[in-house]
Amino acid sequence: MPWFEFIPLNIVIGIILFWIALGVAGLIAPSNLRYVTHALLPVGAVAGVVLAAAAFAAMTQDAAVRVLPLGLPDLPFHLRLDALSAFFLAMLGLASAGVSVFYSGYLRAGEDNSPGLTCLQFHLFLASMAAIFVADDGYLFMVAWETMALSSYFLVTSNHRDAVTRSAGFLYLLIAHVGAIGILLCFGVLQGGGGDYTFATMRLVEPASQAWATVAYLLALFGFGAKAGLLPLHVWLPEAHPAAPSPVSALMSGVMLKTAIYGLLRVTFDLLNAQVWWWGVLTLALGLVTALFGVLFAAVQTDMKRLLAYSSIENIGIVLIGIGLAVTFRAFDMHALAALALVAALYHCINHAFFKCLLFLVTGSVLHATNERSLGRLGGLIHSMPVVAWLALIGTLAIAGLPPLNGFVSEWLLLQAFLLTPGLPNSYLNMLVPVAAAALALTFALSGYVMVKFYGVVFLGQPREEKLKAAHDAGGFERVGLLWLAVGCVLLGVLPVPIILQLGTVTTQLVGASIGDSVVASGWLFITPIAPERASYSPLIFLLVIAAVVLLVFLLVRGFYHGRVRRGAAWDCGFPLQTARMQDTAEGFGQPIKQIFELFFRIERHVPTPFDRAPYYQSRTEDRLWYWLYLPVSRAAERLSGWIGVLQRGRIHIYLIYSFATLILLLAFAR
Amino acid sequence: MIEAILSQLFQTLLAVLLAPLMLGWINNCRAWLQNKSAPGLLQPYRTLRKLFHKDAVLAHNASSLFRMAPYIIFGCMVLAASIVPVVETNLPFAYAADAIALVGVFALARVFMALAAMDIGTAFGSLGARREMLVAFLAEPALLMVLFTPALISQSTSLNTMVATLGQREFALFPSLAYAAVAFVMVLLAENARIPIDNPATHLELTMIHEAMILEYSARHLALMEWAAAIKLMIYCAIGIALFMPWGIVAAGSWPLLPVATLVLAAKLLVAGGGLAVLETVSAKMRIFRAPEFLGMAFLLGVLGMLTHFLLER
Amino acid sequence: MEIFFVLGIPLAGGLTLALVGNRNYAAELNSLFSLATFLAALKLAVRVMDEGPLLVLDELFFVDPFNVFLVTLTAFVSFTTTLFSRPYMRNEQAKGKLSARMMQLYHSMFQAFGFTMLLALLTNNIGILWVAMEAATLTTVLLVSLYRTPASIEAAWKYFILCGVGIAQALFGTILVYFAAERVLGSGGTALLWTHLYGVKDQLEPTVLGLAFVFLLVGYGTKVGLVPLHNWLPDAHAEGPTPISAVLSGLLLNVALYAVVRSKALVDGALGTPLAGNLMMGFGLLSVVVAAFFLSRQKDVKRLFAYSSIEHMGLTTFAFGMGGPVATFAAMLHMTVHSLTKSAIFFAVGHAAQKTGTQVIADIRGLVITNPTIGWGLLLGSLAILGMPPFGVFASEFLILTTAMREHAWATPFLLIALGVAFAAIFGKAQGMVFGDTTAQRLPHSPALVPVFVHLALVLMLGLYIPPYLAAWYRQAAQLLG
Amino acid sequence: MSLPFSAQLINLMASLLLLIAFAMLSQRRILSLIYLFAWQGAVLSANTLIVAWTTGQPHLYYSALITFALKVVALPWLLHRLIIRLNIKWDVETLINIPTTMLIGIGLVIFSFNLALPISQWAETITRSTLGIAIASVLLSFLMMITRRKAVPQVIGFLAMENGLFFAATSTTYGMPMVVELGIALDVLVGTFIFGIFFFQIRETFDSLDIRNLEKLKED
Repeated sequence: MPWFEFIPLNIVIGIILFWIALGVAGLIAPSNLRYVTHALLPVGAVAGVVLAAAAFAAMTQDAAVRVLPLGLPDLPFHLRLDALSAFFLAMLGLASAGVSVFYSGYLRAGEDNSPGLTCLQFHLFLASMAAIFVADDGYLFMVAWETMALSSYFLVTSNHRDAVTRSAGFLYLLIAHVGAIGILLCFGVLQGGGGDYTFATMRLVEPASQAWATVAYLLALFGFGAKAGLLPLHVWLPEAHPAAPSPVSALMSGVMLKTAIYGLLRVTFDLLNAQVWWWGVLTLALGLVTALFGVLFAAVQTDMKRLLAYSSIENIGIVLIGIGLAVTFRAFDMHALAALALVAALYHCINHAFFKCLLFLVTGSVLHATNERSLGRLGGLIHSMPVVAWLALIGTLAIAGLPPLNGFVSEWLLLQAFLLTPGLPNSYLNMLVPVAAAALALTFALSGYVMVKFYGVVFLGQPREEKLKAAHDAGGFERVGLLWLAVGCVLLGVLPVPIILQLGTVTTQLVGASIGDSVVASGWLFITPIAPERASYSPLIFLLVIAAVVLLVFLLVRGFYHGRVRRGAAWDCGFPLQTARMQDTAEGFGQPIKQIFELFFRIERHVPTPFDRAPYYQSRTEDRLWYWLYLPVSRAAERLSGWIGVLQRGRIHIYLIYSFATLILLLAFAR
Repeated sequence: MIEAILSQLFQTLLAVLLAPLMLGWINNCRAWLQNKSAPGLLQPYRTLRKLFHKDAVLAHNASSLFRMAPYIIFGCMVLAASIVPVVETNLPFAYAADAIALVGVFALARVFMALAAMDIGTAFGSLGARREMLVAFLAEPALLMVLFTPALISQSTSLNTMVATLGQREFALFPSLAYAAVAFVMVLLAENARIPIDNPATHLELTMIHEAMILEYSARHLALMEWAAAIKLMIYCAIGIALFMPWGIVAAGSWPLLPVATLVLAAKLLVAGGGLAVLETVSAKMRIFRAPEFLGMAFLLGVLGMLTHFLLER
Repeated sequence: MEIFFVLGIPLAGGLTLALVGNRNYAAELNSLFSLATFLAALKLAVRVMDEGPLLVLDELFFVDPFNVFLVTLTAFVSFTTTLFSRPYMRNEQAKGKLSARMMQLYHSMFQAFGFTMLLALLTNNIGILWVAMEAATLTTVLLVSLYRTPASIEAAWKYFILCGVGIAQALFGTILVYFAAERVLGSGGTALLWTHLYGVKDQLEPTVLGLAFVFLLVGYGTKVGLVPLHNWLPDAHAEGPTPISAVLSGLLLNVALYAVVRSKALVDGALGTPLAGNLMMGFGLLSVVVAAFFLSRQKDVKRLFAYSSIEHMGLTTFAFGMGGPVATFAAMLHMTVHSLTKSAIFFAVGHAAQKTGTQVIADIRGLVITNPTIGWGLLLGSLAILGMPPFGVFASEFLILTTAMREHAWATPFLLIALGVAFAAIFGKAQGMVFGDTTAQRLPHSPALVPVFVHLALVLMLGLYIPPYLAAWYRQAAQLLG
Repeated sequence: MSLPFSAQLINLMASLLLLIAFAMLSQRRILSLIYLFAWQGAVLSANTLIVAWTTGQPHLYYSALITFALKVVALPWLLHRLIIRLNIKWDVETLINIPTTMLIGIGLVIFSFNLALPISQWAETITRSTLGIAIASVLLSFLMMITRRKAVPQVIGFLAMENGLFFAATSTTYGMPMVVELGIALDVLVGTFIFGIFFFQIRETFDSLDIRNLEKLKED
């Protein structure tokens, strides 16, 4: 093979190297802001688009392989670009393009690190994620994986003067590293032996036994779950995302979490030569718990970025539900259904990439305009920053899973997959399904609640602080970035069929079936997963009808009556003064959820008594798992190290006794 | 093709135009039951007309979202009206959205209403919005569960197929459907701001939900809101009818049968309206935090319906 | 021929510096000698790689891929250490911590120490090996107590006694080996020569060699710092001058481990049972776990990284214990990257401690603000030593863990826990030192940290690309060890 | 049984060695410790001489000479001067009281004999039976180091251990090659010098040679 062919894989490699080069270029003039924001970042965005294009091209071709003369001597870097990688690469490219452009408008001088350093870390982050998607051996995968963790860690802690940020970064990297070791051990089980860690070999190797296969799967679930924020390994997520600069949180939440999904899919459906139905059930259950947990905690947050972080946990849970269904279906050889569930999961991945990036970027703009992250001090921004507000509305509706936007498509597909489970030959599963479906439906409804809270409190109503009136709208670059993602949300929502067709190649690769043909059965306008009479949904018609009606009604009203408007004071219900502080707050929105789902939360309230000199109300809502799992573990470690410390009491006699005893024991043992 | 479009238009317009009448009928029934003098069947129409003529008064703080919301909500309801097989199945639009999408439409409308309510930034608007969402996040999954039971029976989520299978089948008892029906009624009451969840006739802000949200609306905006609400109620009744007493719904384009179908529908609606009025008369409004329990019950019944389906009917 | 330069130069250096070590050009002279040694070592390595193992001076010395790579590593690290120690020790002297005579002692002993280690590596005679190892202790013990502070004297005393006693056991082991070999090879010199011993290893009496290995393991294991024989190590590292901590961690432990591994290869041949391997795995695992838990309670920077050395030596020992081409390869790679990284860290730590005037972790804050090069050096070094890719330490840990998972799955939970705890401990503390706000002013001149970044660059390279030359080297060595 | 006379002599030496080891273990006075150490050296070199004479290996004569020079003359003299200079003649009571130490010692002797048994049977030097004693004396001096509180006795214990090793070397293998012997001797000499230096350092820093001062560095 000639050194360079013009095939997608080579282009992808080129982009990876190019991103690294951009990062290094940032170090040439580390403190020159314009150089970074007006030259490097936009170019990086273009590279992202190219990457996406190459990936789309690759989805239809069959897998390409390439070996680089790097890595371990017996294990040079193997790269492979197949449909699955291509799909995730496309997601990365498209999302990162928007984020990069936004970042070039967002980056300020004097904040955090020097622009050049940030540029380096940012592009390393992008490159490592791309590398993960094309890695075809355990070593390269792990290298890229940890590089991603490391670069994102540096981005998270870019404001390291703040102690909270530091501890967040620490927690993040710690959990990431432990998870990585889990993945590494998983590869240890899957390997071909004799230092052969190529995925090609892993595909061929039969697991030693059912037990070993299960070990491998559980290790993978643990390792990738730690990165994805799967319960109970989610604690780093709501800490790290708010700490990071918004574009970084956007990428971490929108794309980085998906690398974990990618890895799980890769191991489960591609590398691991075993299928056990209860793996799927386990994943499904974990996914459900995660989703519900995430959305409930999102509902009670008072910090907008934390809220979005928890909502990310929820969405990851939803994706895992899809994967769990797929695994179960495949274990029962129901490939078409597995394909459907998988499509739902993948579609939700890319949806989440778009609307979560969009919303995190929005929080970035709001943050820059107001220096406020706390929902309790925002409000009424739709007046001062209309562009951001309207683009945010799209993201909000999308993430709330409302038709005709993209969030709804994946939810719809997932519910369809659920409604088809009665086909399963296992009656217990059939019993579980309604409950699972119910929980899922509840999650969707709650996410609507959360998003109304988010948007309403941030953008609507009256400004809760005086300074908010002075908030400026986003700048040019930022607008472009937001617009790019918003358009993505709309297109994904309105024209899902082409993408689902594309996904066909992925599902064929993973579960040997695709719903492509049945989808196109009744034209590109309708999604019909199985058959038109079973279920069909056409977002485009949906949108058109509503639009037409709205237009018609508008014209009729204007025509027959009039469009006269007078402005007046709001109806005060007889209360003489109504201040902005009297609006319903984020706290207030959370309160009913707290009341109803009390057992999920660990709530510390201080309610003033009538006799308080200085009465105040305070309510802290915390994660029970932190107290049930993490603190005990860390305490146990401390206690253990305390005991071990006794070994070293500084007395040389004792030390001599150690050596002596060791010698005697070994001698006795060796005879 | 033309026929299909025509029949679609016919049903949609029927639903949209008859909705206020249905409201009027319910109000009348309730008035009679409560020994009040009835306002007359056409009162809702008069109200709408009056409202359309007035000048709109907007709060100083109202954004364009506030002004758009009524149109969008109305649009959603019209779409819903054209999806649900009120008198006819196999309507062209019906393929654009199935049962799940229908729930989606209602959710869309609700979210916009809540957002609009929060837009002004008065205490009561946002309070109403919160309560509405509180009711919603329980009612919505409950409705989904209700719809899933027939969906599982008919192996399909498209309303057409559901109604068709349920309608054409020889008379058989579906215990699961019974659960679903009860749950559905509860959801209907909650979603349409009826007693015991909300009181459409109240004028005490603190107890309002729906009224609190549209407190700031006036004139044509208010009219559209009210009308949309009426359509929603109508559609809900229609869904209930279509699912639980689906006899007499005809396939699209069969014009000769259409009048019959319409009459049947009218009869059913009368019954349903009466029933609603009775329910609202005999029961009292609950405290807001009893609502979750009420809807949780509905949710539970929905799930039970599905379970019983798996247990007994397969 | 090169061999004489490799051994002769440091010896000569030691003697010369013993005379002129107090002059102010002594530091440069020191670096010069080390550089020369390093070049000679390179030359030697090239020759060995081309011509294969060679024996010189009627078999007194022999060079094969295994020891020549350690020789080169040793020569290289001691060279970079001299570069680091030049400004460092000067500052110490300027602070009045050290007198001119001390500097004299330091310089000559540094060279002598280098000589002993090279001798230990190059000699073919297990007796000489022992002598050299003991001499290595003797040369460093006075350096550990260089500052004459109570703590440093105590540390040196412990170092001396514990290592002395340990080494004594090693001598017994050596005697037993000789005793067993004599039967086969007849009395006289040859019975102590690795080359001959390997030739007849399967004829040696198993019971004797079993005992011999126990003594050798306990003996040299003490110097490797295997738990529970490790107690001298943290004290000596913490209290001695930083360049010494660097070479102790980076080199001496390697050399001791080299002795253990050689003996293992011999004993395996004789016993035919995995006794030696199991013992090493056991000790290695114990060291990793215990050290990890010690890490989390450290308050002194140098102590912290001393324990991390114990942990990594444990990991390497474990890998050697597992045996097999992959694990052995990994173990040798780990030796290399560990000594490079750890010495780099000690350089950075040394400067940091010198700048802030304290070794207490809690008192060091915000290095990246006051002193970016030191800060980043320390942070990257810590991340590297924690096995974060793309640094080389990860490469070896990857191979070790995956192999362990495949062949000794029972050990992996311990490794998982230990590595997790170690990460939490070291990284938490390093982050605290490097990041954060600080009241300290930005220091006028940040030291030239060439050695630190050279080492880190090498480690980084080893993570992404191992030159075929080096790889072949490792492979041959791995073959040698069976 | 009838062993050749020389072998009997060697065994006698061996038992003497062991006896001295026990004596050192039980000895509290530093001065007499040094004398005992010197005696041990003497026995050692005598033993080496006997072995040399019986086996007629020339280099053993040298090593006997070295041993005598080093362990009977040089080191004791050095230590003697040291303790005179530092004027410490008494060791305070040991860590574990003497009888217990003795019991442990006896246990060690039994252990090491068992350890040596298989090997001795396999070996065919005339001195094979002494290996056990060699191991025993090494372990005993180890025990002595453990039980002593002052620096000097610890060092003496260390040197005694060296003697045990040397004994093992000569008795089991007719001695190591000359190079090694010399190297070892050199190490021991230098080591003792360094110990001397340390005594002064410790003394001037803590103005006492009590090791209890050297217990500051620890995990707390």
